[in-house]
Order: sequence, then structure tokens, then C-alpha cells
Amino acid sequence: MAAMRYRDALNAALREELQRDERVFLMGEDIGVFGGAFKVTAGLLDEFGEKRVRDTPISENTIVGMGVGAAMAGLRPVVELMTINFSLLAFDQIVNHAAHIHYMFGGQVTVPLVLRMPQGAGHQLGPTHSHCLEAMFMHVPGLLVAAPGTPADAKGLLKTAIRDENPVVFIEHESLYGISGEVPEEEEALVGFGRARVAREGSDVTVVGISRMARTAERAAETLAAEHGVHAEVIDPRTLRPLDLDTVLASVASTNHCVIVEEGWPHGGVGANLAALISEQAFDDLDAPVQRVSGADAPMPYSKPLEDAAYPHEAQVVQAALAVLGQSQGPPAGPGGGS
Amino acid sequence: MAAMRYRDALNAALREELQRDERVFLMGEDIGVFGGAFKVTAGLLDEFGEKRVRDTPISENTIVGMGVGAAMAGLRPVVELMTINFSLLAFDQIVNHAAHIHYMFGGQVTVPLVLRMPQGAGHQLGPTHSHCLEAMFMHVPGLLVAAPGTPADAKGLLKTAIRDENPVVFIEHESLYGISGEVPEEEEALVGFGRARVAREGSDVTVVGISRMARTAERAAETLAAEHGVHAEVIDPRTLRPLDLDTVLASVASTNHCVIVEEGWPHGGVGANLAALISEQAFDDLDAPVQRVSGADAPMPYSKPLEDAAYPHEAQVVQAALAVLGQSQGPPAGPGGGS
Amino acid sequence: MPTLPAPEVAREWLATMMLIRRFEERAGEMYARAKIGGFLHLSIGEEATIVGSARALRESDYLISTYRSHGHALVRGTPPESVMAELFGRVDGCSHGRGGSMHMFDGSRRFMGGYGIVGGNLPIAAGLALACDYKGSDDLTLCTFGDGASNQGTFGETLNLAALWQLPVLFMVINNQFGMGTALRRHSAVTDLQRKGESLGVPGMRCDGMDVLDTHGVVCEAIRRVREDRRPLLIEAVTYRFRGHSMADPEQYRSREEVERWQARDPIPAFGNKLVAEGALDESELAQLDAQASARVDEAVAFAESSPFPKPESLYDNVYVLDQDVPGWYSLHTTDQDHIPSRDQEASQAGEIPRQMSDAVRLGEEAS
Amino acid sequence: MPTLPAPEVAREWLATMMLIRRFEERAGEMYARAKIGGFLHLSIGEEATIVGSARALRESDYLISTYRSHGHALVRGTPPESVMAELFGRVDGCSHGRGGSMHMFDGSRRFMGGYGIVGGNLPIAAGLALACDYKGSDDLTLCTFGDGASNQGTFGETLNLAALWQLPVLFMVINNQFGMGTALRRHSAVTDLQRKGESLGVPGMRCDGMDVLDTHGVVCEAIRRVREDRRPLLIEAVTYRFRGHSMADPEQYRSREEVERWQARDPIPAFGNKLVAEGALDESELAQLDAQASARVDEAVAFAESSPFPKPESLYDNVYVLDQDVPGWYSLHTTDQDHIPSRDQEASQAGEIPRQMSDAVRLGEEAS
Ligand SMILES: Cc1ncc(C[n+]2csc(CCOP(=O)(O)OP(=O)(O)O)c2C)c(N)n1
Ligand SMILES: Cc1ncc(C[n+]2csc(CCOP(=O)(O)OP(=O)(O)O)c2C)c(N)n1
Ligand SMILES: [Mg+2]
Ligand SMILES: [Mg+2]
Repeated sequence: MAAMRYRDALNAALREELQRDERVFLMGEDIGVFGGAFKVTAGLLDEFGEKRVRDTPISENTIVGMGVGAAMAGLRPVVELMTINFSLLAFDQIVNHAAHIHYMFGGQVTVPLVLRMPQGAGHQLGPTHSHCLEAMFMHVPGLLVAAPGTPADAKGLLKTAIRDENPVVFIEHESLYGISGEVPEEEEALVGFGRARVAREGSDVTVVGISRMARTAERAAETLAAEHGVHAEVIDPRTLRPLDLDTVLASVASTNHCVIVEEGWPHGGVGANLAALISEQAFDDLDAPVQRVSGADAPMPYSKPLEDAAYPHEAQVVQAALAVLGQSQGPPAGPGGGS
Repeated sequence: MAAMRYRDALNAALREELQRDERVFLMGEDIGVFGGAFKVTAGLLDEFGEKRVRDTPISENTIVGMGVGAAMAGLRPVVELMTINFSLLAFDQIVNHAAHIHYMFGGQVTVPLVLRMPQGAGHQLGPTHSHCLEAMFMHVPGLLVAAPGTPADAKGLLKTAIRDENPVVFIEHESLYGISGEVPEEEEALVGFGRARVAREGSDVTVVGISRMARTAERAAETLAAEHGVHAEVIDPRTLRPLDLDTVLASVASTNHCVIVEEGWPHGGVGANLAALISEQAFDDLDAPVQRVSGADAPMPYSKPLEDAAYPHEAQVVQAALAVLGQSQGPPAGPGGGS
Repeated sequence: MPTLPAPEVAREWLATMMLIRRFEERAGEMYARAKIGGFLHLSIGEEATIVGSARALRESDYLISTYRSHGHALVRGTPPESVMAELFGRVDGCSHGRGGSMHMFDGSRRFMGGYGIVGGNLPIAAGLALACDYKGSDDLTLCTFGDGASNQGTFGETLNLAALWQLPVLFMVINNQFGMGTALRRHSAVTDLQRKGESLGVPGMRCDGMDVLDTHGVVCEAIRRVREDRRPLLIEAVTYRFRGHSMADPEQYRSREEVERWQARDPIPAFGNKLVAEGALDESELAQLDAQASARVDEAVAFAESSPFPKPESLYDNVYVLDQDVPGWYSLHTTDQDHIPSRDQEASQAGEIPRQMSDAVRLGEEAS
Repeated sequence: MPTLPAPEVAREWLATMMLIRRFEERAGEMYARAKIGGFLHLSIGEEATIVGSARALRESDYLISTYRSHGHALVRGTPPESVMAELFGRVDGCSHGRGGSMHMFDGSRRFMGGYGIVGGNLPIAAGLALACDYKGSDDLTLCTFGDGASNQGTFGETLNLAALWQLPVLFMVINNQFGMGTALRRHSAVTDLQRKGESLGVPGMRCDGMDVLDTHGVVCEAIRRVREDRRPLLIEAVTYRFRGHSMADPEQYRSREEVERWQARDPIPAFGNKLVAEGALDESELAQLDAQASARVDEAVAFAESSPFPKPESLYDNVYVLDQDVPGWYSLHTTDQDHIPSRDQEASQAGEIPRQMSDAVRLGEEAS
């Protein structure tokens, strides 16, 4: 194991897969000469040259579509969309094409395409630049969706994504790029899809955290243990398709309480989907309704205090866990309010 | 009241609003000379001329964006996207622009834009032409989402949509265009947003049906009553934003059982969202988990027997209602299987 | 004036145009008899654009088209049986009944598909061309699309990128005068479509899409240039669709006279008569070729009729390439407990449906 | 060679360019001091394109721009206080703190906004132009965007539509040589950008974007044509961005020498010196104007500092235009029970959060 930043773990995954497989290449806006808007691809142009690391014009729908075509012809394109916000321009190629081609042509051709894109709020980028859209991608059959929450998962899942035969929407998080964590050093330390990570064990309440919120959930669990004597089990599904619901259900069967933490919008979000599944599957296990903590149901405002109020922090998760356990202690402390 | 087809009810709504308000105009592909792919706009070009009824090139993102701009300048554009499938090309203008502009400019400008688009399967149009995407639109704060299930609602909600100051995604259904129903004759018979329609009263089980599935639910309720002595209350939310959850909760409080029927994909669908809300709000009212009946979690296949198996029919709804009541009678009859 | 090819080549072109014509006429009839569902977009009148262009390709070149692509499958050699079976929604269809008329595919013949989204195939074509280049082959991609598609964002984006990256792709706009019911001059500010790529860096050429010989000649020249220079070109093929846009089209946007004017230039008799006039074929052979085409279509219909429908339990096949090693579920099933026989006995329990959704839908228990 | 305008006009242009320059320099400092968050895209070096073009407009014409638009707000008369307060995220900001640097707006001055999505403003501009036409006014819309944006699908789509419908919109591509770190010739196949609309039906012109006089002259001529003929034109303004793309940009994609070469043509001293040379201004006035600009920016900073942050409970304001008559909820609240004081006492019950979500978030109970 070596300590590595999330950004560097992704960079290492790309480098290793570029080295391993001639068919792998990267395309995206400013990934080459500029080194990537978030520097994930830094150094790769120098190492692999312009054939393998391609700067594109600003043409999101077409870049994705070219990835689809190249994948159909046997290559393994890794397309970077500078941020998830711009994927909205490419929804036609992602949904009508990448996701459906294998099916609509009766299985004759595969689309082994990886679409990397970071999401998330926290940097005051305002309404057009702060989306979390995992719920939209998760909704579409034909796509796989990964959302790593740690450097190790970032590396291990990205390598798996590149080797998978299906189109994978690979959702990174802008606020995670700088965080460090232990990453296995062996090249073949892949992280398989459809296996949740139990980030922390606990018996009182199950806290499911998506993308960056897995980390927020972990911190909240520390506070819950230290300050409230509550032992939260923290689960990061890691992939939303395929989804490892079993791990969540097993946890809920023992804790009987569940909180889901997501950064995206709540109406039709990942949290609603998981809450529905858990309520259905673990109806008799639940002592209280599943609690959701989500981003605000609003565009993301620029102003710092508003932005802070618009996505979940540890305090809200702590509060939600206490609330679901019937131990709530009045309004929470966090900026912009409670759980 | 007069019997009217859904298509004609929409046409009447457009005509009346075009007459009432000079600022209202229509734009879309083949809505004029061709009369509309589904003939909803038939006759309007002749009546109102090329200024008010505008045929556009095939440029979905730009048509929507022009609607946004025109709305910002004080007009009231009604943009038709030929089908919901093509809205995927316009997601950037819909989400990053139409939905967010009022908020991101601090409320200084409004975007009174209506985006009409039909959705749905049932006509063997295959993977790229059969989507139900209400879950994606519902997810986005800033948008209102209407999905009328009857001719009266089609007319009354469309008139409300055109008069609303917010951007409205107005989802019609291709399979409903030809159905008839009673429609009030008075011009000002609007149907307000955020009011569910109780299509049928009943005390045993609440069946919520979305878009076309409200009708399917109604038919299932007839069968349930006639053949099984089960009295289902059928609710059509009519608008998914704003959402009239109260009517659903009140019903569940008395029936203690709930089935949700939607045509779209299940993972992160409207059904999951409603199931989550109901499980949260009516935790103690539910005698069994909320049952979801949804479209298949797959692209829509072309072949008739596959397509039939891929979206819900009455039989599945009946089966689901019986199952949730603990009265299931073995595998259902419908093609492609079960409840 | 391009010269005629060798007689057997010319005969094959004519036969293929006839096959496409008879195939589509029959498809129209089958549609009227509800053997075929969905949309059915026919290329009747446009056969010369299909045969003239595709016959300029090598087998290893890629061809990619739109929702109007029965002829593109046929010209590449996909058996009519398999195309007709697709229209009938049968398992032996070239997309195994999943795609239908708008989504034909035959990867084995490098026909990379018909696409239902107007303009959707352009970026994919550029991706295929990129792959040709990447692999160091000298293959290229021929991408056909309509006049209406030239207004989509993908047109500008893809042409710029293809020009910038010098990709071996030949864009061919089939100018049949209309995008659905909207005439060219009502949808495109520039109606001289061969020029529409110029300011995006893609030079243009034009061919007479009613003349297979001219089409072939111009496309050959374009292909030579694309293959040698490995840069994109845009060809405008001027043609006309004799039938409605899809099957239900009252055609109020054009006059009967206009249609008849173009029909007088029907590319099939035009080429047939030329071959007779030049002595490459005699009248009786003409009739014979046509009879062969019809007979072939009869076989296709018979085959399609006898091919089975896909089984409902195959609904989830090929949503994903499944990895046996993945424990989580890929798909959520709400409507098809039949597909999960082991769960049937539990069907009477409340909570059954949701339980199936994740529990029972494991990999390997079905779908794969 | 365009002639100088009247001295007081020339002085106002110079003063406005100086104001924009000093404003943005200060904004950069404030960013370094973390008074400003998010992205901060400065137009330093491009001031002549802003002032030269906007001063060719009438007050009733619309102006619409990109995420690089502090100067566009300022040139239209939005007080620097209000622009700076927006950067500081305060309630008195011109977008009330919701938009930030990328999303400036001042509808009262017909500055219809900055937009964070590259190419996103083009269709909106066409819609504004359509509205001018629809209302029978002879107003027009000026739409600025970058060289990189000319590769977006909206460029082709919007230019075609604007040409087809003869909309009064002037497209102005600010060719500052780069889209982020990608040089023009590495992102656009055609680098002569004034020509990029030709095959879409939009003729082009070019101006020297480092020269406010030339820019103004060319834009005036273009505006005259657009207003009279009511058809779109495309102007390429050739300029250079002196600073990084946003604040964190190591600028490895260009050389120091290149930047210096362009800086030697800095539009502000260039115009100032010309005015002095022509006797329209003397040296001391030059310094005085600059001092005034700096003083004005001081005031703006002081104002922004003193303006309050928006209250957290205003988070949901203006998500919707709320209709008091609608009983269903518009928004779902999961994280902000503080905003719903009447529910606080229930906070200790399990199920509180979901209950808030729909129950408590009625219209009128908050947000409105
Ligand atoms: C993105 C998208 N928008 C609209 C449609 C509906 N539609 C199908 S074909 C067509 C006309 C296309 O015209 P053209 O490109 O000229 O091709 P043609 O049909 O004439 O072959 C339209 C509008 C579609 N399939 N996809
Ligand atoms: C759709 C979209 N893609 C990517 C980005 C990220 N981005 C912001 S500015 C920019 C470069 C734009 O270049 P140009 O249009 O030349 O304008 P300039 O920044 O030079 O003023 C990019 C890629 C974005 N904001 N929107
Ligand atoms: Mg056409
Ligand atoms: Mg630029």
C-alpha cells in the first residue's frame, strides 16, 4: 500500500491501462497540453503521445459519439468530460447511443467506452457547474455507473471500467481529487463492480453514503461514536449499477435503522431509489423509516453560505442518525441547518 | 362537457391560448405545414399564420434555447419536441438554462416556456423512440412537470402550463392521443398544478398511475372490483412537480396498501421516488411494502411480444394489487409475465 | 460523363437496385397488413444513392446510415431474409428483432447500423474513422444522412473534428429535398448542401443521386481522395423520396406534379434503359432481373414469416455484457416474475414484487 | 481607418476600458485573498472588444455574453458595486449572489446574462432576437462568445436558424486565440473565424479586437446592416487574453514571449496614447481617468464588503415563481429543517426528515 491522492490514483490507473492495452486511448477537452482541468491526465500526453492522448474541441456530444464509434470498432476509448455538467450536452449519445447500441443491435456489437467526469459542489461554481447527476445515469439501462469515494476505489474501479465490455459512466468528485488514501501497489489490484465497501462496521444504524458523501458519512460516524455512543455502519455502494443491495440489506437487518446520504437533488434521487428498495426488501427489518439526507432541491447557489446550506455536511448526518434512532437533540449545529 | 380526443383537447388548448394571448407562439419540427407528427397542431398554421406557428429545422437544443431566450424577453413560447426521445439532445438547454435561469439570476427574469413532448411505448418504435423520461425531468429543481392522463387534463393542464411563469415540461403520451373523454367546454376550465386526480374511489388498496398508466390502473381497478371484489382507489398525480402527495397519503392512510404503476425504467424511476416518499411519510400506515409495477429495466425492444412484455398492462397491475393484499393467485396471465 | 462499368458489374448494380425497390415495396405491403410495426421509412427513389456509393467501397470499409437503411443492409450483402425478418420482429432478424426498421445492423459486413436519431450517426462515423486511422489501416467510413440532419449540432461538431483530425470519413448528405414535411429551403439557410461543410473545413462535391453511374463516379473520386489524403469530404447526392416520409404521411407538403416530375427520372428504369441502349443488357434480361428480385423478396417474406418471435424471457438479453463474477444486480425486474421460475411459489406473499427486484435478478439466474 | 469620435465620447470609452481593467485586476486580488470563490475569468486584454461593440448598441438592444462577462455588465452601466458584490457572493450582487462571476445579469439594462456553459448563450440570443422581431421593434441582439465555442453544436444550429429566419442578431466571436489551453489551430479546422458562418448562411466580418476604434467601426457597420436587413452577421474580433483562462492556470500552453508580444498592443494605452496624440486628451487627463477608475473600484470593493451575505433561509427563493394557489409542494427539503421553524419541535421523532420533505415544505410556509 502507498498513500496516494485520488487524482493521482486515477492518473496511475490511466497510465497502467494505457501501457497494458494498445487499444486504450484518451480523448477530452484540455486533457493533453493543458494536463486536464483537474490535472488527472497530467503527464500522459508526454508519455503516450498525441495518438493516445487527444485534446478535443469543445463538442461534448460529438466527443462521446466518437468514443461510441471507436469502441464499436474495437478500441477502448476513455473520454473525459471536463465536468458532469457538460454531460447534459451529450445525453443523446450517452442514452440513445452508448447505452442502447448493444441491445438494439441484438448483441452483435459492444461499446466498451468509459466516460469519466467529475461532479459536485463545494467550490462555489454556481448553478451551471455544481451538479450531481448520478441519479440520471443510474436510471438508464445499458449504462454501468461507478462513483468511487476513495483513492483506492478510484484506481481499482477505473481499471475495471476500462476492461469492462459495457459503457461505464465513471463519476469522480471534484472535492475528492486532493484527498489522500492508501492504494494497493500491485497493478492487478482491481476493484470489482457490484461490491459495496463497508467503510466502517457498526450495529446501531446503517449509513449509506454515495460518492463524496461516503466520506462525510465516515466522519459523521466518528462523531456519532465519540460523542453519542452510537455505532454506525457506513456503506459505500461504489457502483450504482450493478448495485450491491445485499450488503446494505444485511446491514439493515442487523441495525434496523438506515440513513442515506447523497449530494444530489432529492426528488427522484439515488437516495429515493435506495430508500424505496430498502423499504421494499427490508420492510420488517426497519424500526423507523429510512432517513434521507440530500443536497437541497434547488440549483446550486454561488454564495458561500448558501452553497454550504445546500449540500450535506457531517452535522446533518449525525443529526439524521440520531433522529432515526429517536435520539435527536433539537436543531443541529451545521450551517444552513439540520438533518 | 363534450367528448373529445386527447389530441384534439391539446389542439383546443393551444388554439384558445393563441387566441387569448398575443405573446403565445408555437415552435417545433413539422408542426406547421405537416400539421405535427401526431397532428396535435393540425390547422393552427392556417389559422394563426407563420409568425405564431413556426416550423423549425431539426435542431432540438437550439429550438429549446430559442424558446428560453424568447421567454426571457417576454414572449410565451410553446416548443414541441417531436417526441421525448429527442429531448435528450436538448438537456443542456432544459437543465442548465431553462430550469436554472430564474434562480441563477436572482429572480430578475422568468422563463415562461412550455416544452411539449409525447413519450411512451406501444407502437414498436424500438430502443431510441420509446422512452418515458419523466423521472429525469422530475429530478431537476426549477422545472415543473405535467403528465396528463385524460383529454380533460390534457387541455386543462396545458392551458395552466402556458400561463405559468415557470418552465414546464409537458409530457403527453403517444398512446393517449387517440383516446376520447369528456372535456369541459368553458374556456377557463383550467386544471391547476399540484392537485392529484382521484380517478376512482376505493378502500382496499391505493393504486397510483403515472401518465398513460393512470388509465391502465383504472382498467385494472375495474377488473379487481368485478373479478376479485377488491376496491382499488386510483390516483393520478397529474403533475410530478408540484406533487400532491397529500392525496396519496390520505388514501394510503385508509387503504394501508399501495401499488405504483409507471411505464418508465424502475431504477431511480418515479415509482421509486413515490415509494420512498410514501414509505417515509406513511410508515405506520402501510401493512405491506409499496409495490411497484414499472417498465422493464431494458431498452425498449422492437419486436411486438418483447415490447408487450416490457411495459405494464392491466394484468400486472391486478396481480400486484392482489399480491400486496396477500391474495396473489399464482403467476399472472399477461404476456411476458407477472405483476 | 462517367463510362459504364463492365456489363456484369452494371448488371449487379441494376439487380441490387431492383432488389431494394422490390424489397421495400413488399415491406410497404407487409406494413399495411400489420406484419411490420413501428415506423417504416422507405428509400424508394433513392436507390442509386445507395448502390452507387456502397459499390465504391471496399469490403473492409465501414458504412453507417440512418433509420432509412433497408437498402444499406441489402447493398452490403445482408440477406433479404434477415432484413425482412427484422422488420417482422423475429429472432432471425439482422438485429434479432430488437431494432426494427430503424435499427438495422450487420457488423460482419461492416454495415455499422441504422440510427433512429437524426444526426446521431455522424459522431459515431467519425469514431469508426478514427479507429481505422488508429489501427493503421487505410479503411475509411462512409456516413450517409439526410438534408434535414445537416441542421443538427452534430453536423458542425463532427465535420470540424473530422477535418481537424484529418479523419478518413466521407460524409454523404442524401438531399431528398425534405426533412419529413419540411422542404429544404424551409429548413436550411444554405440550400447548396455540397457547400455546407466548407466553413467547417470539409470541401464538398455533388452527384446526381438519380443516376447510379454519376453517383458511383463521384463517390469513387471522393473515396480516392479521402483514402489517399485521409481527410473528410462531403458529397451531396441530389435525389427524391417517392413515397411518404414514413408510412402514414398525407404528403400535403408537396404536389403530385412535383412527385411525378421526379418519378420520371426514376433511377432504376433510367439505368436499365441505358444498359439496354448501350447494348449491355437486352429487354428480356431486364424483366428477368426484376423477376429474380421479386422472387428473392418472396423468399425473404416466407423466411420472415417462419422465423419465430423472440421469447419473452429473452427480454433482458444483451442489455449488458454480463460478467459472471459480479455479485450485484444489473437490472431491476418489476414486471416479469415469470422469468424467475424459482420465485413463483412465493408470489402470494406481500412484498413479492420488490423482493424479486433485487433478490431474484441475480446474474445467471436469468438473462445470461 | 475609422476616425475618432467626439472627445467626450472617446474619453468615455477610454474611461470604461480603464474601469473594466482596474475592476478585474482588483477582482483578481480579491480572489487571491479568498473574498471571491469559484472560477474567475478575466477579460484583461479584451476590453476593446467589449467597449467597442457595446457602444455601438442602443439601450434597447440586447447584449448576451459568456462566463467572461464582468466587463459586459460594466459597459452596460451596471454599477461596479453591484458586480463586485456579486463576486463577493452578497445580496446586493447583480444576481443577488446566486450566479457569481460566471452568471452576471442586469435585465434592467438589457444585459441578458453571462452563461457558464460554452455555447449555451447562442440559442438564447437567437430567441431574444426572435422576440425583437416578433414584437415589431427594430431592436437587435449582440451575442458574444469565444473561439472555442464556435465548435459547439449550438453554433451551427443557431447560425442556420438565425439566417433562415432572418433574425436580427449579431454574433461576435471573441477570438482570443485559445479555448482554455487549446490554441485555435488545435481546436478549429477553419481558423479564419470570420468565415465560419458562411456555409451556414451567415456572412462574416473581422475587426481588430485590440483597437476599440476599429472594433467600434466594424460593429457599427455590422449593426447597421443587421438592423436594416434584419439578418444575422458574424464578426470575428481578433484579440488576446493576457491572463490565464481562469485564476489557476499555469499557462504552459503558450510562451511568455507570445503573451508579451500581444501585451505590447494593449488596447488601453494604445487608445489612450492615440487620444493624446490626436490632442483629444492630455497626459494628465489620462492619469486622472485611471485614478478615477481605481477610485470607483475602491468604492465597489467597500460596498461589496459591507453588503450582507444572503441568509441561508433564502436558499429556496426563486427556484420557482410560486403560485399561492398550488397545494402540492414544489421542492423537497432534506437538509434544512432550520428553515422550517414550526417543525423544530418535532425534530426528535424518528421519521422527522422525510416528513419534513413533503409535509413541511408547503408553499408559503417558506421560500415565498
Ligand atoms: C433528433 C431527432 N429529431 C427528430 C426526429 C424525427 N424525424 C425522423 S426523420 C426526420 C426527418 C429527417 O430528414 P432528413 O435528415 O432529410 O432525412 P430523410 O428522412 O429525408 O431521409 C425527423 C424530423 C428524429 N428521429 N430524431
Ligand atoms: C459545455 C462546456 N464545456 C466545457 C466547459 C469548460 N470551459 C469553460 S471555458 C472553456 C474554454 C472556452 O473557450 P472560448 O470559447 O474560446 O472562450 P474563452 O474562455 O477563450 O473566452 C471551457 C472548455 C464549459 N464551461 N462548458
Ligand atoms: Mg431528407
Ligand atoms: Mg477563446
